Amino acid sequence: MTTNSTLQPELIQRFHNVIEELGPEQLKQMLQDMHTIRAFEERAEQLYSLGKVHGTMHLSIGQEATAVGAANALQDGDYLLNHHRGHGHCLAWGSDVNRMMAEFTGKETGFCRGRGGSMHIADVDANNLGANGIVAGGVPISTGVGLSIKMRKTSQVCMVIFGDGAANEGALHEALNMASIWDLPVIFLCENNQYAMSMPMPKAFNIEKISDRAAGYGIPGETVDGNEVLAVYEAVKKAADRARRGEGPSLIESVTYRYKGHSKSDKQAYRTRDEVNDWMENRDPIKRFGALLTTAGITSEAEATGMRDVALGIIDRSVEFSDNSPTPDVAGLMEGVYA
Amino acid sequence: MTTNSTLQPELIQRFHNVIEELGPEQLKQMLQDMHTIRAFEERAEQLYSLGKVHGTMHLSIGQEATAVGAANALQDGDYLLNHHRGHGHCLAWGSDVNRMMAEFTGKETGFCRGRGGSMHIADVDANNLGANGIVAGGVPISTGVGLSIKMRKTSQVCMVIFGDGAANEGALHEALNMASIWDLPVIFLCENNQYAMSMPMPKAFNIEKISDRAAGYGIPGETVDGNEVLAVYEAVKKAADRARRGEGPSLIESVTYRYKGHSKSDKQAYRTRDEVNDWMENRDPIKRFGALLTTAGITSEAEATGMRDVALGIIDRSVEFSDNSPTPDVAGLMEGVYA
Amino acid sequence: MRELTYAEALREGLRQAMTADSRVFMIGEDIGVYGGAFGVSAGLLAEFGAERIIDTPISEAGIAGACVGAALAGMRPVGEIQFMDFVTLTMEQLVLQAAKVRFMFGGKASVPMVLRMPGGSGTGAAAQHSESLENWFVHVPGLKVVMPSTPYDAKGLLLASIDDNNPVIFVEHKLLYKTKGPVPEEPYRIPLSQTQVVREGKHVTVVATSIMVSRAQQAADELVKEGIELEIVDPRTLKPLDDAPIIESVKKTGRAMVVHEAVEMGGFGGEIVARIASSEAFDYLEAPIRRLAGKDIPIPYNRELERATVPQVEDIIAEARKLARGEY
Amino acid sequence: MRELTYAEALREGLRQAMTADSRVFMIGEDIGVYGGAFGVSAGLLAEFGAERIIDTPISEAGIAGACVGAALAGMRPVGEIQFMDFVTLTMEQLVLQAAKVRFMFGGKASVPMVLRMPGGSGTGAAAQHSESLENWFVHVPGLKVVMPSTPYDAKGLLLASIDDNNPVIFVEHKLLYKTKGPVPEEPYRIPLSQTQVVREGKHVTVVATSIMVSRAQQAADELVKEGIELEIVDPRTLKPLDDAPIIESVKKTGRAMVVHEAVEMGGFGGEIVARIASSEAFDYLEAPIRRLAGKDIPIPYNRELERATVPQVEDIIAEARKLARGEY
Ligand SMILES: Cc1ncc(C[n+]2csc(CCOP(=O)(O)OP(=O)(O)O)c2C)c(N)n1
Ligand SMILES: Cc1ncc(C[n+]2csc(CCOP(=O)(O)OP(=O)(O)O)c2C)c(N)n1
Ligand SMILES: [Mg+2]
Ligand SMILES: [Mg+2]
Repeated sequence: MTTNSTLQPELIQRFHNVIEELGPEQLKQMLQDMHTIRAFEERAEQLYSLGKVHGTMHLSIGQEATAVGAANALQDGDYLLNHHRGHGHCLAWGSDVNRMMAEFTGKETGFCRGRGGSMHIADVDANNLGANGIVAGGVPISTGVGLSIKMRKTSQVCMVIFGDGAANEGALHEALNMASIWDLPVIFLCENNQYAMSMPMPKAFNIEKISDRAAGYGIPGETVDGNEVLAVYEAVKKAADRARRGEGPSLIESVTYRYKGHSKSDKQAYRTRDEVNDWMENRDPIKRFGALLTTAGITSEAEATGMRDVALGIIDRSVEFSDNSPTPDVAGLMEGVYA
Repeated sequence: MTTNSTLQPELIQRFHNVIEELGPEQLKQMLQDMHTIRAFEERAEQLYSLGKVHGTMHLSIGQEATAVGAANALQDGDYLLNHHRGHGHCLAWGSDVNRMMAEFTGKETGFCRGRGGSMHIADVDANNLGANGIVAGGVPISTGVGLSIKMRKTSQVCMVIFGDGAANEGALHEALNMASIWDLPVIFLCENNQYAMSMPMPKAFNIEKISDRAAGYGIPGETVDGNEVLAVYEAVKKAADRARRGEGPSLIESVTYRYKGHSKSDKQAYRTRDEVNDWMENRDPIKRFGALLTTAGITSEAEATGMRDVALGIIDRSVEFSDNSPTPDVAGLMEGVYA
Repeated sequence: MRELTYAEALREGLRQAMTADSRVFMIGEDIGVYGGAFGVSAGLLAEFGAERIIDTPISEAGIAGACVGAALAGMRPVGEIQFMDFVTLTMEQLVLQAAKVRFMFGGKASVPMVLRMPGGSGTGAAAQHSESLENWFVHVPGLKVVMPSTPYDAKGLLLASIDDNNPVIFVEHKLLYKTKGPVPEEPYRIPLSQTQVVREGKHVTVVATSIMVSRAQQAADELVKEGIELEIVDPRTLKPLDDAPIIESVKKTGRAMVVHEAVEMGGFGGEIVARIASSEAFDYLEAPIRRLAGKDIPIPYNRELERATVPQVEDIIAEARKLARGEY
Repeated sequence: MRELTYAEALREGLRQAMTADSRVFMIGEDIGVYGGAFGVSAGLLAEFGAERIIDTPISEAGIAGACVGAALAGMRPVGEIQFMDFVTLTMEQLVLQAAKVRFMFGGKASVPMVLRMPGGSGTGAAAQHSESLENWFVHVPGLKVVMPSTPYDAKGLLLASIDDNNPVIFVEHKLLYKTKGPVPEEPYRIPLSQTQVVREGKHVTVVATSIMVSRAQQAADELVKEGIELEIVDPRTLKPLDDAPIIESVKKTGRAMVVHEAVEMGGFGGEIVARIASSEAFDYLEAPIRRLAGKDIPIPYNRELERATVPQVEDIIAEARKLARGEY
């Protein structure tokens, strides 16, 4: 659980198969995506403090490995449902960053024509069925998507991402059970970042691992280090393979940490600065994965560092795109309610 | 799992402590109550077919041991919340059979002045907070009752009884978790009668024992033979003791069987007559407990058989009471909505 | 024409929709071997198999979510909520998800689902099995709300609802299931949002929904003997509402009342009154607009109390008579 | 008099209620160390401890159930739902349990609970965090519905709600939390179901709720310059509704409009219109009764779209002017 480079050879050993499977190009792209996500979030925060953004936002800085590891384990045609802290999932899914930024800033060129905003970015054409402002709101929907897949007899899977807090919503229980009894191809990915707003996970649960709930539904449950992108990849890949074989859903808990407050207006009285610093310094997923790829000789250090600049460039252009985009016309206000 | 009398000595041995604890008077009363419940249900069905009852009803014939075992494990001042198939729980709780019958038949003298009916019989003065027409409807309420007990610092406990079907409602999940993290004195008693309306338990669950769900909340879970009244007593007593010690909730699954259809209009196409007959003949809780008490020398056979007549007399009188009771006056229709 | 019960008409509609389109399926509690609590899906399991007549655990939010997700991913689910009361457990999925997804995603997704549910009192099922909550859904942008009052409408509106690309809340009535009426055999659609004048008359406009349509007819049969003619208007689709025929009717009669079973306060009747009171019909009004609806109490168990809680034929007669005679 | 914000007034009310009665406690998400999403309970944890300021997991049905159960067993819970939208997850417990228990048990139990929740749009929180669902609750017998529009009313109505022996849905407004107004220090109660005429005027009666009361005031300030005087009436408690002052006002002005933020269709405005249209004020009406309310769409994210979705001061001015000038 550190970025100490003496550990890297061990990790390379452990993830040997996975590294082979993904190949250098995809591995590099994954690191790049992690950088891009972080850059997006940082810019989002900046735009917010400049007053360019109305509403709220939930930043996933520190959690990039979960988004990237999970998305890379799936295929074209698979489905994604995610949650309020969802920018990273959406970017990792490959959705256009320009249209994301435009949505975040409420522009007509945004994925949702500026109607959705940060909490509702969706890329329906890519089977990304959207972030959700309701904690666990996407979870019951995922069983329906799984049911559709089963009835249509395709080899798709549906991944639904939710937080530790979401795991105590009743909807989760119903969805896990239904997916289990019908062997639906759903991957329930719980991104446990240790807090639900101000609620520390140990106060909200009387168990140590959220994945322990899986047994109550007769499905596999696994807890992985959510700051280790390859660990997340591996677990999600296994769950996806299982789902594609028709063997049903899995519950994966990815343990990670958010560096920023819950949303724009969080004084963070519920945790210490030291705790945050510890995670930032010793377990940062980007540093770790960068170190792994360089140690493994897949990137040079320069290349790895350069990715940060690439990311910033991508984000600059997305802001430019959004700045140049029209705001929605009030005349179209009533559009798009009914199909 | 049979009434075969050769098994009785073994059972007596096994429940030796419990038999001691309860003493002959209470044991006899328990058998009497089981008879009374059955007689109540038989009469309810008869009244229904005579057209004397409007609405629906859910009979618990075959499940008497759960009601009686559970109620006897608790004390005055404890709370009960139960469900639609609740006549037995209410009678076992000691609530007045006359007022129950009057409620069932919609009379002003009924527990709820004829406003509630079969699915809503409550005896608020005795902390019996009522049956519930909503599957799992009483479950979240039980955590609130538990919270009140904890805040008032009394040694009461709250028992909530629900069916196997109720175990798949999201509300249950939320309630179990809340009761667990706060160590509330709640006993979650799942009366698994193998079917939720037409849904056989194995089709609705991908686990064998509903009590296996307890582990996901870090609380004890136990499955008992719900047709063995002393087994139910023992488990509920243990849970109550634990709750009174401030150690929190328990989940108990009591496995039993309903002889009658789900409600008035059930063709029972989802099960075989043989299956029903097997339970009736080989595992009947009243026969079993009667045999146990006679084998143990606590009742004579004559006394045990006589209880049936006592029960019929009690029920006759309750019908007489209800027949002689006034129907609610329409002039009072708007009463009792607000306090 | 051949007569069917309301339940049979619904079943025939379901059968025809499922036969015509493999994306249509049913999901709900006890809809398979049991045939549904009110028998609507009886026999469909044998015909279509357990893959398309899906019995669920008792998980209403899960059922609603399954419909939303399946609809988003290419299917056309028809969910059943066993009693309308239990829809209270699904409000998040219906209101915050199904109804909003399309708009929230800038018009890029659609949720073609139908959620059927029986409302209403009259069977002695008491307070938790007798709700009439349709106006909650009327209040939610993105949903459609359909409420058939006859077997003919039941089938035609159900087929149109299944064809619709939006989430449709389809409210049936327990007491109507066994009522009979003419129903064509072939599939037919009654366009959603088409209010119908079901009886012409010149003295009082009665806007009635669901079971109140037939009660209003009975009232009209009586009143005609006194020379009072009711014009009965059935919106059939409550949202979106086709209010033109209502306004027209009131312009003709000059007197209007709304009758529904749901609780009066905060109910759909207010919407109808408001539409009339802000329309050009206002100038034609010769009397106050009246509502006749459920009393502001939970539905009681006792039969007489239950009956007294919601409008009966005699109540409609009394109210319409007063209105016609200028007693307001 | 001393001025407090709406949030501070609520907090003071909570503090006084908890100090006076050990049965009163708070339960909800992030109400402890975080102080609540809108800061209403800031500091109360330090004052009353974690036993009485109870942070919950994200389990809204569980929160509602905990309130119902605690209320049935001798306590007086004040629950908080972080955004009104999430109340969709609690409808079963509120509507089928809290509201019905007393009647269903023949008047033998009571459920003295308050459930606070912020409604409304205006913060850019989009479709799933901006609901105005009060009329759902108005439609439910057994519930009371309170909606304060000023800091003064917020404190007085909250204390009265906590005193009340029935389940009270207490609807706050996000945009009001920071608004200031005079609030007495000592505890005081504003009786539930007491409609208030908050501004006298002779030309048009404006029935407004929550944030629309201050918008109507601003509109009135403008219109008075044109010689148009609005009479503004704030029901404050929507259920049970004290409609006499509304009827009286309309008898005086002869013209009426209702303004609320919630979606117009199926909304509370219909109830008000219906009350007027069936009352003795009907004969005094010189113009149709108008509603001005939220558009029939989910709340959009974009700021301008969001603003255009619900009534603003200029919309009230335009509508009231037309009404006063007889342009309907
Ligand atoms: C049903 C519901 N309840 C509460 C909220 C308010 N809320 C938004 S995010 C959040 C915390 C969620 O925690 P978690 O699921 O762990 O996700 P995280 O924010 O940590 O990523 C809360 C309470 C909500 N949006 N929906
Ligand atoms: C929320 C809800 N969903 C569905 C129903 C209809 N219903 C009543 S009882 C029942 C079956 C309940 O099964 P179980 O919990 O096992 O109890 P049992 O009837 O077997 O005693 C159903 C589906 C209901 N009353 N409430
Ligand atoms: Mg979290
Ligand atoms: Mg059962």
